Amino acid sequence: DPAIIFDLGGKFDKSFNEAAYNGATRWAEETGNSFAEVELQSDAQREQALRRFAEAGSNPIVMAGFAFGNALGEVAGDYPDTSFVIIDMVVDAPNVRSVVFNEHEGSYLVGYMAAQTSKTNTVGFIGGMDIPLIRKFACGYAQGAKAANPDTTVISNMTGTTGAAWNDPVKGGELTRAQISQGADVVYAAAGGTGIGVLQTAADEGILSIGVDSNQNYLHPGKVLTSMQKRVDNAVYNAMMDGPGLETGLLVMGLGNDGVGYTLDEHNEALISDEMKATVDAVAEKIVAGEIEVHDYMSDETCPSLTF
Amino acid sequence: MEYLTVLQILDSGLRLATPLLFACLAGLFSERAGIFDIGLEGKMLISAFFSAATAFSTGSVWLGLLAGIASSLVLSGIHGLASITFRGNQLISGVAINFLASGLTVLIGLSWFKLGGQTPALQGNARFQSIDLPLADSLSGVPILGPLYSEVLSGHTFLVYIALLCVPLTWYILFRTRFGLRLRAVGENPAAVDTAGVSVVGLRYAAVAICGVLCGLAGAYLATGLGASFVKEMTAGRGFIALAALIFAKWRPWYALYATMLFGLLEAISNRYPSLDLGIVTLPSQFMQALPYILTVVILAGFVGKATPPRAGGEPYVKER
Amino acid sequence: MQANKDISIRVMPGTIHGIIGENGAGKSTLMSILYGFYKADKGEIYIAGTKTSIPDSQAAIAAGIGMVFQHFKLVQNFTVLENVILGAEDGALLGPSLTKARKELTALAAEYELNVDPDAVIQDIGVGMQQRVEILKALYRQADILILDEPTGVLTPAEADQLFRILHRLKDEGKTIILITHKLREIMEATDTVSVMRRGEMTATVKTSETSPEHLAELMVGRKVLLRVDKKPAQPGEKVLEVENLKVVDSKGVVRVKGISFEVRAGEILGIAGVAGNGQSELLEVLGGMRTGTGTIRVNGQEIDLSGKHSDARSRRERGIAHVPEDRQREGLIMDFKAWENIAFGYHDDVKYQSGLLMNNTAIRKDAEGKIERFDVRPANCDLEAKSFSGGNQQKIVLAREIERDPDLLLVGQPTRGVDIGAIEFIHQQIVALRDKGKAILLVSVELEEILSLSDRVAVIFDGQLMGERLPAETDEKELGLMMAGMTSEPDGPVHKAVEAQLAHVHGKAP
Amino acid sequence: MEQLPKWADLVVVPLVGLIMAFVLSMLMVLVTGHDPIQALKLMVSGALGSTYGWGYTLYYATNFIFTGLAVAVAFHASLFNIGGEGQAAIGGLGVALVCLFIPWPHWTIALLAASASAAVFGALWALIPAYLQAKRGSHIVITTIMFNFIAASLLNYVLVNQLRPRGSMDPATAKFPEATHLPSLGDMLGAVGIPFAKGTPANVSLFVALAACVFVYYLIWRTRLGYQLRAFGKSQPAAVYAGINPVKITIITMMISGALAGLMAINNVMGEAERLILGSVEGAGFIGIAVALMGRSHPIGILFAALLFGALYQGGAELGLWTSIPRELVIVIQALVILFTGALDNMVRLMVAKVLIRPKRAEA
Ligand SMILES: Nc1ncnc2c1ncn2[C@@H]1O[C@H](COP(=O)(O)OP(=O)(O)OP(=O)(O)O)[C@@H](O)[C@H]1O
Ligand SMILES: Nc1ncnc2c1ncn2[C@@H]1O[C@H](COP(=O)(O)OP(=O)(O)OP(=O)(O)O)[C@@H](O)[C@H]1O
Ligand SMILES: [Mg+2]
Ligand SMILES: [Mg+2]
Repeated sequence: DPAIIFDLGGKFDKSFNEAAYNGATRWAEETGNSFAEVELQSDAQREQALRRFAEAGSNPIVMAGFAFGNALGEVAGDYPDTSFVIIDMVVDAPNVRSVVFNEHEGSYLVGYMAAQTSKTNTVGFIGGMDIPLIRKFACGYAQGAKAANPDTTVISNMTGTTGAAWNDPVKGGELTRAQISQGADVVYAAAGGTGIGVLQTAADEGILSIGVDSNQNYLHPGKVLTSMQKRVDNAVYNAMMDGPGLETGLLVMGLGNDGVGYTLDEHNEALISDEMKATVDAVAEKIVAGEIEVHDYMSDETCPSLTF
Repeated sequence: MEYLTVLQILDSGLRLATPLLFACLAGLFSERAGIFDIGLEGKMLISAFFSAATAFSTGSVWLGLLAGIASSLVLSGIHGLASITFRGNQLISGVAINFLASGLTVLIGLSWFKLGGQTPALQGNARFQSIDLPLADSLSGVPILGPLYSEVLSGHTFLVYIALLCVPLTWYILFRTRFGLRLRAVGENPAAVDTAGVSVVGLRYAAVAICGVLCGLAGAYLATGLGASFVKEMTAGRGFIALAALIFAKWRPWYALYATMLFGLLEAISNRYPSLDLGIVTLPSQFMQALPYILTVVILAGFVGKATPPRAGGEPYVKER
Repeated sequence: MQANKDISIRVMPGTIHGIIGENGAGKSTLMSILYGFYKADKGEIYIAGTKTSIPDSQAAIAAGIGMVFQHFKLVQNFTVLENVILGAEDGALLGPSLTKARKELTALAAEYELNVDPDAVIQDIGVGMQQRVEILKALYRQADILILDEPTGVLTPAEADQLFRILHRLKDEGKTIILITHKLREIMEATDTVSVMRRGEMTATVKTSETSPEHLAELMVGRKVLLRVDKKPAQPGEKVLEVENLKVVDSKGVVRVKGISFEVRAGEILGIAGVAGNGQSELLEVLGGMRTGTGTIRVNGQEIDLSGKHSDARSRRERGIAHVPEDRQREGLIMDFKAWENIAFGYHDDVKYQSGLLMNNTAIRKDAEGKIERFDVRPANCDLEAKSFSGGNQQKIVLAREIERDPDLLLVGQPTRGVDIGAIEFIHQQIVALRDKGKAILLVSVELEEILSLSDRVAVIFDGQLMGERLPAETDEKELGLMMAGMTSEPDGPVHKAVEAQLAHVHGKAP
Repeated sequence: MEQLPKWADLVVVPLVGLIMAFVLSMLMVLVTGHDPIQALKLMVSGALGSTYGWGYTLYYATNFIFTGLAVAVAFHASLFNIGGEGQAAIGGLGVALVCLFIPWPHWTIALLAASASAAVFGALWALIPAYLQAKRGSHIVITTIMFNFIAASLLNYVLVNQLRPRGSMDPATAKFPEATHLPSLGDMLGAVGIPFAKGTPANVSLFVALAACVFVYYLIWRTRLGYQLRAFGKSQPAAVYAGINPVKITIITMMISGALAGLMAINNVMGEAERLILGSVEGAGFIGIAVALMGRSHPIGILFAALLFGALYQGGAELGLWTSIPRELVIVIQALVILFTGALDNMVRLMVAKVLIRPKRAEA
């Protein structure tokens, strides 16, 4: 049986881990099989969980989060017959599949849409903590927004510096209000549980918000412009489907292979005109074709369109 | 800085200060009666959960509020049992209560809503709506004060006004009523109360219960006033900040208002200026996020003298000759 | 253990009934039971002939019993008025209660000469005033039976006189008073009957008029007690302590000591008399290194620092100054430390208590055992915590520690406060013995009797200044009492009124 | 209240409290629809039933010993150090700097240097609150809470902007060089022929923690400093009377406390993660408060309390691995253990006294 290890945020974090969980349950429902799972409480448990599952015969073992990189690096060699799948990080080992997402591309798209929708030419970004991954989101978003309308101002906030930063909807809401008072009328949240507060406040205050990771459009129908979906669920689902002998190596999931993208469903269709959809889809195609180059913050750790 | 920006920051500061104010006054009642309480955080958290859960299930934010208060009171009861009846260590009891709330909220949330410990989002009557104060619109034209009234004071939820009312009320109860006199006395010298023929235990339980009610209000405000659902650990350390504010305020009601407002304002300012470009250097966001805490230390060291806690605080009462 | 064993006591209405006994005899315990503060395991209480059960203080108050505890039960940061009404308020709101109490207080004050400022905060007023508040509390609750546990322990003679005047007046009103005290003089002067307790038992009850102090002392301690200090005339030697123009300002900016000068020679005891709060505590604290001051102080001819790094208590000890502080429980001892640990307290730097990096606990314990034995501390158990000794024995621990250091100068504050006569005798003997070894002793006490009997010279301090010096043989309590109130000549009218007025005057100047 | 014999007070009372906490916890397991007996077995055997379990239990315990001692030392001087969290985090920074930028020939020397650095960094982080308390009377509880937040921000900045290797996603330093890797308990015991599970994080720091216990014992009860510190904690006026400088004692005590908290970093940062990550302290600073209080501020008590919490952590991890019991249940169990062995201990004592003393009376 496969196993999945969730990061410290827990499997119900309303975004990243939850997407992974959804992928796994979808697999379980479709195949009727079961999987082992664990939510970590401590950093020391990363290696522990990997080893315990490997020793118990779980295969493949999927782990959600860049923080597993080190632990997996240590462990992978000890269990050559077990396949590992790590998401959001590259680990170079023969029995590891590394799945990374082009979050910047997806963020570029939703940034583009945000700027198109904005009447005030001001859009906001609210991140959980100031870490490279979140900068990657923010940077793509800002670039997209400026591409749609060079006059756009992008306001960016980080929630905090402790673990509480990912679970503070109240602060998320207050940051949203602060951005609204500075003119923002579309805000994009990449902040886990804090994002709940961002989306809520945006809906309350009559502006639009953009969800992240999972499709969060349903949370406030008609008030969430779209969600930057990161198909972690697909990555997990595919890995489990592929089973023990899965293909290893680097797997980049971007716009081209539906790894990232914006969401359009019954909850937000009224917000996105056909014209807008056409423009955005065209932009997406250009990105895939390489005509538009979206700057990846991680490539050189700079962000031309936003200062942190 | 423009006046409007100032107003917006004040407005945000007031919202952020409200839960701190409730919790700070809660701590004030408890500690004035001689019972230290580092479990404010836990009581807020459990109330946040039960108020959101009940409001969602019943569709009534008022029932939610009651449930939040009731749950906070249960934890208060445990604290009272440990620290009053069984004369245990008040700090340990507080620590235990924080853990208990942190675990129980998610555990119960998981089994009730299957949403990973969160509650579903509250809508309509299941949450507090903002209230426009009378004449807010017509007065907004008055220069300076008008906008202050309509932008900052008006347009908050019911609980914000309750919190503000709690300040004079607390002052009145403490300094103008028999109960307040006895409560302050029991935190200073329980033996004096005991020999005067008044029950020390009864008074302390009453204080702890009031603390529970106020923490309940704080939690309910977080989940049903400011936010619209419960998210695990959503108190995010506010109970500890309230405790700091309490010491800052030297255990006095009006100062509690000022101290919590200061915390609220500092946070609002750092929200508004995620990173500050000073021309020569740009202060990084981490610095701006730490700024409220740094300033607190500076203010504390520079302007607030020594704070003397209630003399009998933290010590269980044992009769002695 | 049993604190009270099969005690029967009968107190007649309209009398003052004294109770005496050694420290730990069970006096306070008995009275606490009467006041419903403790429960007796068995026994019955009759008030005015009817059996009354007193499960708690509420019941005691209802039965007309009022109690002034040895350690006052006042809320330090409350006003007098607030303390008086606490627990006896009339309604849920304070306002009316306060107004009523203010009126009542004025009436009581007029009736019994119990003047206090109703708006003064307890921590700002002297102990004498605090005691009046305690009495007022009882009267406000309309007590018919008033129990006072060691009420004069901390009072000055003038204050004590005033208290007894009040008590007599109350007695004349028909109230019943139970008075616990260690001072036989008070028993003789104030009471109608007296009961003696020993080790939890009531050993005797006698009419005061039919007994004598010596007899009572013997009943109490079980042996003959020397009630007077037996000492030879002093043989003053070199100047050990010279104080010139010493000024002390407290943390609130109030000048407590206003430029005083005096000297103490080897082999003599200088007693400083004065009403508490007139600067004598600050004087001792500066000399003991607990406070800073300005002026010049020489010890054995060498000047000592009054501020800065070398003005702390450690430096003082290095200069041969030992200090028995006024408040043994707050300062002189760590109440939670074992007796042996307390023996090293203040001298913990002593090389003979060290072995390498660590403290040599065996050495300290051995040292402590010797001291405790020589000073007859009871129980002679080094491993008991200081708090489980009685006041008298706690004081013996402090004295043992300080006197056995053989200091050049011993500072002693209130050496026998709250201590029973057996222990007083012993403590006085030890102080005189040190003097006879040629050491200088500075004694501060509010107890005039003690000052007069111990000192070789007496100085009176008033309002931070020395009013003058007298030889004990050439003065009396009356003269000293006047000087303590800042007066040099006999006033017109009643003395106590003039004293009170004078003190109030000073109090107004330096709150 | 009746006086219990010492052995009953030290052994029976905590044990009964523990049992009560577990009975309640297992009731909760039952209510949430799981098998309590299996859960209990899993927890106990997972934590203590194998050297593998011990390897983790001892690792967590090591953390808690350090933070528990830190809180305890301050407690003896009547100072409430809530800042263990921040001091341990900054201690981690000290370890990281030493390990990353100085080439060490051997782990022993690296450990010494890292310990010193961790202690110094932790002590310095406690210095400002201590100074403000001593000189300005600023309440140490507030300042240490504030310094926890400030430490988090500082660390966030340093890790994201300064120490993170270029191109790395993880807000963490690079891995420390091989020469600084500490031998694990498994390696060490293996070398002397005792079989012990490999790959568990307990490492040589455990012995440093044990040494710290001994150090604290001697410091508090056998040295002059400890004597002064305890006297100061019991009565400040008396301390002044005895010539003990309150400012000096406050600052020194808090620095020792901070140093002990900082030392924790050699276990989690140097011993386990072998790099500094964000949020590496994981609440151990707060657990330290509970550990110190439950251990009655005595090193031996702290040792046992730390072991208990270590076992709870590891037992909880096993629950998470092999059952679908939510991890929050472990938090509830911790809460109940703290409640019954720490706060309601008098209630338990009363119950034990009823059972132990009544029959004795009947005999007499
Ligand atoms: N609740 C109690 N538990 C244990 N021992 C007690 C208790 N109450 C009183 N005792 C003991 O009873 C004895 C009497 O104490 P009490 O305070 O009544 O003495 P006292 O006569 O008032 O002494 P003093 O003159 O010092 O005031 C003491 O030895 C004390 O140890
Ligand atoms: N908590 C206690 N438990 C048991 N015995 C006590 C306790 N406190 C005091 N005692 C005992 O009670 C007796 C009297 O104590 P008390 O405090 O009244 O002493 P004291 O001589 O009046 O001293 P002081 O004047 O300083 O109060 C002593 O024998 C002491 O050992
Ligand atoms: Mg007594
Ligand atoms: Mg007594």
